[in-house]
Amino acid sequence: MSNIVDVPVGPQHPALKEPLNITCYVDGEQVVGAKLRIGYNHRGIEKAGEYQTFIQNLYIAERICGICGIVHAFDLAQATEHIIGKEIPRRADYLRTIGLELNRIHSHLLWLGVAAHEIGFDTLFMYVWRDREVVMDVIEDFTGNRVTYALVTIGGVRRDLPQEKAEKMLRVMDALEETVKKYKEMCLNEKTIRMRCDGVGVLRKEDAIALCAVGPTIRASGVPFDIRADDPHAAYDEIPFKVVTYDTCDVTARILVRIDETLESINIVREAIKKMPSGPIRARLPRAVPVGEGVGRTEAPRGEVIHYVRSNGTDRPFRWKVRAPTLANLLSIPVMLTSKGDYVVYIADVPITFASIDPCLSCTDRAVKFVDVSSGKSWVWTFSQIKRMYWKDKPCWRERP
Amino acid sequence: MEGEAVIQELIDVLRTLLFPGFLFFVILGLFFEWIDRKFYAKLQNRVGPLYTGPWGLLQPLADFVKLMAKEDIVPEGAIKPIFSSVPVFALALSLFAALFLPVCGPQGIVSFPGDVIVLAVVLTLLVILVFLGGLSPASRYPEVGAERSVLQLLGYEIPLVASILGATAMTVGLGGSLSIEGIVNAQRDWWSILGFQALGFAIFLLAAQAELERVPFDIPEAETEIVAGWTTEYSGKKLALLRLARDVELAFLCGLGATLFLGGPWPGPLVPGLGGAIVSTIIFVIKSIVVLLLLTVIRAAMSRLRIDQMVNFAWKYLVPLSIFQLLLAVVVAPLMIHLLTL
Amino acid sequence: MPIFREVLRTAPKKRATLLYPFEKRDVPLDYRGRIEINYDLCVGCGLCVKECPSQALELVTLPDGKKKPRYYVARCTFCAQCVESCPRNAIKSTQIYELATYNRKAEVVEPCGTSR
Amino acid sequence: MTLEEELVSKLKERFGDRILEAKVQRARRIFVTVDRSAYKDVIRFLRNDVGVTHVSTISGVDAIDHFEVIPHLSYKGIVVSVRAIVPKDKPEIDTITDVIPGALFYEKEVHEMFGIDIKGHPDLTHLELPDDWPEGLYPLRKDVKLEELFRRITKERD
Amino acid sequence: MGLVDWARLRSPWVLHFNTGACNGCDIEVVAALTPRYDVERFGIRLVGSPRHADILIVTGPVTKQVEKRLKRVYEQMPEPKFVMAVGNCCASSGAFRNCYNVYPGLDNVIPVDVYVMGCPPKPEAIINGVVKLLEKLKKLKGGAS
Ligand code: SF4
Ligand code: SF4
Ligand code: SF4
Ligand code: SF4
Ligand code: SF4
Ligand code: SF4
Ligand code: SF4
Ligand code: SF4
Repeated sequence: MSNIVDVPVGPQHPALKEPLNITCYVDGEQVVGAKLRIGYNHRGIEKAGEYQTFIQNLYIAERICGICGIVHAFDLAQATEHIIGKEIPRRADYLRTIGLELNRIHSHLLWLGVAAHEIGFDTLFMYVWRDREVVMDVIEDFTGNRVTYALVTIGGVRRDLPQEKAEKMLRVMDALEETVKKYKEMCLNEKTIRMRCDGVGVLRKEDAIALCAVGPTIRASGVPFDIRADDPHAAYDEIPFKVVTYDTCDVTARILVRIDETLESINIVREAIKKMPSGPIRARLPRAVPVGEGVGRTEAPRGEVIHYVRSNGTDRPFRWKVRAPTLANLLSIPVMLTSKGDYVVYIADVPITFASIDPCLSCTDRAVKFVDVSSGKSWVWTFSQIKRMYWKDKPCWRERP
Repeated sequence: MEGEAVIQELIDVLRTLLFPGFLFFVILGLFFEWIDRKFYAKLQNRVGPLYTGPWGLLQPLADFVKLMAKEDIVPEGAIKPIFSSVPVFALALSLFAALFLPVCGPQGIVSFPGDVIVLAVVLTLLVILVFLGGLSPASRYPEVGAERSVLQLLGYEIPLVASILGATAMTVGLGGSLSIEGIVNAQRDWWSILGFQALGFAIFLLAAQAELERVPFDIPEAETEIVAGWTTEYSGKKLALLRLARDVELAFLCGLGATLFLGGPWPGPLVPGLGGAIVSTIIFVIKSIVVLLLLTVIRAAMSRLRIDQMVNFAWKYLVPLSIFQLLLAVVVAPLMIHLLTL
Repeated sequence: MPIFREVLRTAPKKRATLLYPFEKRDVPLDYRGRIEINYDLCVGCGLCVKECPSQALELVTLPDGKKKPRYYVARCTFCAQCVESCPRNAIKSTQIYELATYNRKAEVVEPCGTSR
Repeated sequence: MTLEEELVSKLKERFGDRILEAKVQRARRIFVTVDRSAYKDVIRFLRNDVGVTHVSTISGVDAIDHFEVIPHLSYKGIVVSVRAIVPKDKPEIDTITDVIPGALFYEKEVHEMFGIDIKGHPDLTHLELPDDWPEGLYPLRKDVKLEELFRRITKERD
Repeated sequence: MGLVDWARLRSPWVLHFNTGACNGCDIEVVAALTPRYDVERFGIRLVGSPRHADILIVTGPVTKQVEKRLKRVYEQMPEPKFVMAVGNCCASSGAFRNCYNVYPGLDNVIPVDVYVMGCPPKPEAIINGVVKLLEKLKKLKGGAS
């Protein structure tokens, strides 16, 4: 069989994601370097934003991504409010916080399910998604849709949370806490999961900092970098919560960070409902935004989201810049995939390492290009072929060193 | 005399074609797929097929008929003769294997001393077919799937054969012959699984799961990794036949498990004596379903292993264990029986 | 193997499935479904058209010279911004969410009340 | 003196006139405008002497009469936006990837969207745009109109 | 109704293709498979290979880069095949109308049989769309035979 194979169409799957290409440089069976190519999902939102009003942009921002949609809408609203320079009602802050945290819960559960499906554990996937449905119900009840919230608007929020809905939400949170604890137990004790995740995809603390990783990825490397704590937005300044970090820096750490964060989020939602002041939920702000610029930052489920907005005094932004968290984390992938000293990356570790940053562009095009550093030859493999290759080079009865 | 022979011949042909031969096993295969899907769904808190026939009972049939009627594409560059014949051979082979099973009496339709060995060979041939089926379309995913199935075969082949031989050894130890009939009759009042064969049964279940390429050994078909593995390029009729072959194989392996370890058509230790053909068939099917349900639980409660982990696991645990239990069956058990009967 | 326990525990449980077309869950009263325009209340100010993020509303001039919004359902993002923008409360969100169609171009609500 | 003001005065002290403007917009938001020549020195100073390690993103802006390149740095929860002015007739700027490696993708993005040359950048290929993107078409420049992009990229709209 | 038509209506296998969606519709399509909605009730199975599929579910506005691959997948599917556009950005580019890199609707690239409108549609609505598609199929057959 020849070594050179063309890039496959890639599994068209419940592909929750945008595609991406990785080039790995290998020496024998070790990966010694990696490079990325993204952009198959580029739509041109930033340009469109300059032709639409701020209000319209809120909704397109929400659709940059359906998984952490509210984060983008919130962030755009926040940056715009900074330009206008008016405070918004406190109750709106709390309602936004609830929205953001519900979003985090659903996103982390979703990831857990997808990761389970990834390793062929469909039953766990089914269970997690079944239990996630209750969160979706709460969200639907609160915002009017399961996925796109349309909750945040410039100057506040569009919907209030009446007493009875809040009580229902609290009940759901209590039940969910039990479930999530059960999953944590399961992930800690399930041998196959540990076998495939411990010591894999290590991102050392220094590297995580140098490459500006964000979210659970950097926190799993022991850095307590969490926008909610460092740069409190919404009502995070009044709600105590723990910034979860683990310091084993590997895939297991990333799983545990996400699960613990889910538990933390459940607490935040409870706390926010308890502390929420009464009052108006939005301030009427002018539709035309004064000249100026603003930067909004938010901690999305996958890490820091930043929006930069410039206004020239009309009702449309002059420039609107978005940076989603996955882009920030992608840069760490080549490092996780590079053998260095004692740390050896096998080709078979590539897929799971990649999935561990919770990339929103993972699987549609999961081909990896390899370049042999000694001969300069290059070829393309799918993730599956990698696994086969791995087997060939390592006789099965020998344990991995 | 002459007439009787003709009638006998006719009955044999009917037995082969209808009951308990081909038609019976095709229906049983479809039925087992339904049970498998339903129970799998149940374990996942779902309902599974529901609207096709009562409780979705006809779902596998609908799938089959639909695929038969669909356009059948032969991909460019495929080695056509092999690509097209693999599904037919796969179905023929699994049906052939099924003829050995003692469905309505202690004897299968085909039965001769040493038929157990033939069965083991047929099981291996089926995997070779997978290999050919995967290589012929000259496409990458199937290729990988095909290679994986052979790698996997290396892992579970020995345990599978060893567990079959273990069950056989009992009969040999008791003075029987190397045949299915002997094995079945040896379990007249005492099922193998209740004796020294419990371990053998467990090994058989795992190996059967691997032979059927189901979780945790669905590596050759790993959907998230290589689309649909070696079947990726098959469509229409050929896919229908392949799936049917899989179903028959499933029914066959469950039946084999029931035969070797659960006493086949014998009603059980407490109720001596063999019922009529119908009663035997019912008992046989029920026992097979028990095996099937166990296989389904395994499928639901495990994650897929990586190919290296699978082979590793097979060689480190399955192979030694299966040899150990074979020794147990060949040496220790007859000894004990000998001592007891002394 | 904690999952083994979980699987066996799940087996006797009642299904979590909702038999959808035959059983339906209640949709929240304030669900953001397809919108409904009350053309009697509408004064044709065009605010909704201006703020619709997906150009699902378009101002058309009726034969009598009045301006009213036309609604393209297949473009709508169901954000209910128009409900909020309308100064006359002429637009409402409904609970209708089962919106499948064979021809998206036919899913247009004309101001005179007929559908094209 | 708040942390924000302290940072601004530190910068002013160190760079004097080369800081064109520095203001604290609100809590945890600082905007600093620098001359293009001082851009890299400011970043290096922030990295080595102040201890800023994280760059959140780099925004490019086409401000009609000039371009702006604005890295948003993060320091103890404060966002420091350093604005470098880039004239239109010579659109180029130094890379900062050797100071903060995390800026790699963001500089690529600025390059492909605005056509600003990043001097010293290790790999100026496309980040988001497809490989067959028309040469010299920089979608976020103000003189590139949306209608033109539609015409050149996708077909007519209905 | 013949046996074949009966089978066809009861065994729709689907292939899911993301053409640049915001993931909102994708998670709803996946959610339709999970215990709460469990579309396996209808005999629906999610398959990975275009060769096995009867229905292509497309989500998202069709971006320029994805066009070629989408066409290829469509061509690989055996007849009879159907296309279902899920979400309004797939039907008409929805919120992305002003984005330069997307087509204004899936029907500019491949023929579409049924549109499920929503942004995103609830999983129930997606099931409803499938039911509608099956109805169309039934009628088609009725007219032909
Ligand atoms: S990464 Fe895996 S689980 Fe996710 S969509 Fe792709 S194949 Fe499915
Ligand atoms: S956010 Fe960035 S990647 Fe996404 S469409 Fe806009 S410009 Fe492209
Ligand atoms: S990081 Fe992922 S989830 Fe968040 S906006 Fe981007 S694609 Fe969506
Ligand atoms: S709901 Fe939103 S998208 Fe739909 S018509 Fe109203 S404003 Fe436009
Ligand atoms: S905003 Fe209300 S009154 Fe004005 S055009 Fe729209 S529907 Fe009519
Ligand atoms: S009073 Fe209301 S309806 Fe009348 S012009 Fe003012 S906003 Fe419009
Ligand atoms: S259908 Fe209605 S909107 Fe269209 S032209 Fe006739 S009256 Fe006017
Ligand atoms: S229809 Fe809406 S939710 Fe669905 S992919 Fe498009 S923008 Fe996202």
